[in-house]
Amino acid sequence: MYNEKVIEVFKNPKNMGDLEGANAIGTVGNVTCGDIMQMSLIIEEDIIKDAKFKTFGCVAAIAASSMATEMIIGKSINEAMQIKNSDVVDALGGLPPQKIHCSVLAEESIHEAIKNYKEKHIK
Amino acid sequence: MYNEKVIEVFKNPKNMGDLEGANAIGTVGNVTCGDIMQMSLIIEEDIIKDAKFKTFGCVAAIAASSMATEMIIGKSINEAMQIKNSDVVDALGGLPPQKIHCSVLAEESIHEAIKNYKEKHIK
Amino acid sequence: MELIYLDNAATTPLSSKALADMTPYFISEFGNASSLHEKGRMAKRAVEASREIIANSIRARSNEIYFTSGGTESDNWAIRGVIKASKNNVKHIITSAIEHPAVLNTCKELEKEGVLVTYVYPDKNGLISVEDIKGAVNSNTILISIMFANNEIGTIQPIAEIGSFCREEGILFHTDAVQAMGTLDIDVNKMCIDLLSMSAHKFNGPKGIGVLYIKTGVKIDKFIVGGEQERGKRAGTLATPLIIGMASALEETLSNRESKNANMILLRDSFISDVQHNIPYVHLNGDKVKRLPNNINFSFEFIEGESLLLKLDLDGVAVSSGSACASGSLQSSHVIKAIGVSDELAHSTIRFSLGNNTTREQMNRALKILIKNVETLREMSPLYDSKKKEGKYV
Amino acid sequence: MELIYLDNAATTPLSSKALADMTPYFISEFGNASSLHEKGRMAKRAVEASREIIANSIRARSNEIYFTSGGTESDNWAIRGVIKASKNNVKHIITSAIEHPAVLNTCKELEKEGVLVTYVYPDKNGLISVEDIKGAVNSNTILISIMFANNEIGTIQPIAEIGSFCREEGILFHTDAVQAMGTLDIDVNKMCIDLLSMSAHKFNGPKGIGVLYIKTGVKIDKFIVGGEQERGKRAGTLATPLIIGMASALEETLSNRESKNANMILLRDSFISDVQHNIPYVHLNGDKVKRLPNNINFSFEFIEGESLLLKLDLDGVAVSSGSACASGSLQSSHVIKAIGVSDELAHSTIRFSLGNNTTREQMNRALKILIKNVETLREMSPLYDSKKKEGKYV
Ligand SMILES: Cc1ncc(COP(=O)(O)O)c(C=O)c1O
Ligand SMILES: Cc1ncc(COP(=O)(O)O)c(C=O)c1O
Repeated sequence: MYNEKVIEVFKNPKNMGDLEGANAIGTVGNVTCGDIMQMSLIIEEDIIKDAKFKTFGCVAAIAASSMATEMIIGKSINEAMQIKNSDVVDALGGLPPQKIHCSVLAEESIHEAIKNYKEKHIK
Repeated sequence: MYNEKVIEVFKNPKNMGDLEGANAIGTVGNVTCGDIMQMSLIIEEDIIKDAKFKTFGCVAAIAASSMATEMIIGKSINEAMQIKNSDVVDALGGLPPQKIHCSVLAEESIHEAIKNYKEKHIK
Repeated sequence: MELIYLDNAATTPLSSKALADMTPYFISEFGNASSLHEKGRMAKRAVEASREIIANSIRARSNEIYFTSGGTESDNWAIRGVIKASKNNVKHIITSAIEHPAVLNTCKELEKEGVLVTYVYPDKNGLISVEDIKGAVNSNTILISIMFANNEIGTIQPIAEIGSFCREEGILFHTDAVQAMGTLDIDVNKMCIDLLSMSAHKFNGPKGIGVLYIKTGVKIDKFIVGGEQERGKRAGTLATPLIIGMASALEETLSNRESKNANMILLRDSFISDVQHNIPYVHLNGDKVKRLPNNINFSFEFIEGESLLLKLDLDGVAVSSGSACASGSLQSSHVIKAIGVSDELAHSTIRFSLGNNTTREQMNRALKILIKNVETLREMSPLYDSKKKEGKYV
Repeated sequence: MELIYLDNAATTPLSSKALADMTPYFISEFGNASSLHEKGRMAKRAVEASREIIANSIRARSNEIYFTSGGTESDNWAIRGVIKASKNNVKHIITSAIEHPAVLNTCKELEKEGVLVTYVYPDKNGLISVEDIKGAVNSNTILISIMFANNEIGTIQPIAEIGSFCREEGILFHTDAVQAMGTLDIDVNKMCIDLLSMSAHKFNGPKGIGVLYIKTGVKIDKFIVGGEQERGKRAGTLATPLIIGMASALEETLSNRESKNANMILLRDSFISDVQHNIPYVHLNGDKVKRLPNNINFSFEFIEGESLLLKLDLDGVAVSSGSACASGSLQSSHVIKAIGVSDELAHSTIRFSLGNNTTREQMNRALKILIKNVETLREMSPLYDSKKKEGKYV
């Protein structure tokens, strides 16, 4: 069901854990669906300097989280906001149809974290 | 479907052919059902001295014909009239349910031949 | 005494290559293709590779191939599934009078449930006329089911013509290709086939596995429900080894189809003419030309088929009378009757079906054994007697 | 690294004895059991010998055993067949909420067709109460279908009691014994079972073959129609090698059932207590005592089951989350939900199912691997985080 790339990312996820000094945190999903994704970012001058995730979820959710952090580090928040769930899916070489929603969570968690940052810093 | 006894009798049928000097002939069955049995007997003083059959029919029909001739040779016509189809089935060690009617043909062909004899001789 | 097996239309031996390909999947790679772990994914990959081979063989796409337990289930599913999925008030099916019981009995069951069925009759060679089908269509016709080639008399039907007519009319077209797979060229697109049944054991694959091809977009209900296997359309743990064996056997059979067919046709036609020259009172059933390469079907006057079958068997030649499926019943073959053969002759019918490896030497021996036993049984037959008395037989 | 296969409830490797017994029937004794010639009769004899072995194993008679393509088909046939054969105007079925999808989805289809179905809920250990069943019966109840033992949580149901109640009431009783065959003692007479489903690949037999036991006299419609196989009740060429493999595997499994069960129960129970002692926040699902010898089912808080499954797999331990059949769907297991586990925990469920040859050494290694991966995934989980902040976990 999963391709080898997804399995590989799941096996060795990048940027997993708590992020010391994070100034932007977004959490999406709910336990009923079995997926909760938490994205922590360090944003300096609108650039995402660092990102880490924590995820309660399936293989696809964990792989998408990891992939998403890799895709946004170094990007401006505007650029990061442009990242679509389909970009995450593509970067993972595809996901099974019923797992696409996990990539949506990844997109949403980035948006949520940036929103959190904006609320705190750009008033 | 057939037991080994039936196959054995079919393989080496006894008393097959025309019977020279037959004074009693019975033919039963019809081509629509795929079975025609012809029983020829030589009856002397109410004793069946000899019997032969000819059969167009399935394995069971041929085996039953052969078995029937063996069962009646040497018997009185009264005794032969007592032979039931089930006796033929038993002598063959059983027949598949849908083939029981072949043993009925054997019984009927004996009756028919004896009737034919009586019509000609016992007036 | 080496057996001469001329009953390949009933079933075929498993290809030894197919068995070799299957074997690892019994014990070491035994995973459930639905399992998420590597053991399961391994099985899944093998299943999908097999699915692709089978799809290619009829120019279908992989996701149009659904594994079933055999030709019978495929036929049941195709017909019942399409009828159940239809929202029409009145539902009408057209099929032929010479279909396999898997199709005919499904139609008969559906008739009990209120579905209307027209059974088109073939001509004396077993050919279904496209005109007759056209004539049977009405506004309620949902499905036309015509077999690719007949299992008893080998007649090949005008599938492409029926298919293109169905497509024009917007009627679904199912074909039972159980006997055609492996020998005939099948292109579901060119032939406008919406549903197609196959069974592995007819082309040297394993017993217990078949396929229903369902063209994308065809509305069909599930038949066996349960788990989410086969994209939610056919439940039940996939029989991985059987699937692999099916694909392997099919690939092997198709690899040199042309030369094998040519060989079988040669053997078939010389056997037919040998029988006709050596045995009087015989009748070939089925079309001479539009005929499966491996099918020979004769009626032998004055002889009952089952007795001849057993006689041949005792001499080491395995053949069939009527179809194996019908065996055990007293009725003579519905196919033979549908092509207008008399009841008497219908009971006198024997099918010889060749295999990929049948040799000329085997056919020659079979001929000798056949001649001898026809003679023996005719001597036993009161019908032959009367014929002789009429002086018609010299 | 040798694989530790703890997913025997999904499927089992074929027994090598069974494979050896099957092998001759693939290529040399390949005849169609319906064929009248010796090649066919040979197959037929082998099929009948196998039928007898299977019949004996549940104390049934040979002519009460019908071969199918697996547990799913058996379940579909049993339920649909009984409903279709009934002449009642209103038809009512009682089943449980924790049946396999093969039963549940058949019932759901029948509901669409107007049949009434009551789904009895189990207690928190997965036990169905006979009283609840009695309470659900009404004058239209035709059939009660309760599984012998559950495939996910292993709970064994009070089959004999349900059976004798059904017999008294004149209601037909079907049990899906797919998971019970091979380990539990089954006597269809003593237990008053009218219909019973089994599937060979769950007890080291081949995939693609199963049985429906139908007690003599039970009125049931055909499901797959066509030829006259299986006394006219189930059409389709018999898969002789699979049938032989099924009987061979069953015989082997039952030959030392007691000692194998004792071994599995020992391993099962020490694994359960090891997990409970070494991993906090775990919940055993299913009944502790009325439990299949080979079933272990835990929910691990803060972890999603599929991720744990894959982690274990990467470390060479094959297990299942929910049931293999449900995999690919997003829903958490209907069984786990039916026993009242919260949605969150339902997503955190892993089944370990032992095989005949599972060793203590394997279980010990599996435990270590489990502990490590539960730890890793919890570190990754934001839920575990909040728990720690609450200071509840030390
Ligand atoms: C034309 C045709 N259709 C269907 C079937 C049924 O196939 P199976 O026996 O594999 O179910 C057969 C063979 O028995 C056949 O010859
Ligand atoms: C309880 C139960 N019933 C039915 C089935 C279906 O069996 P099969 O997959 O062989 O059709 C299974 C296994 O998948 C099962 O565990």
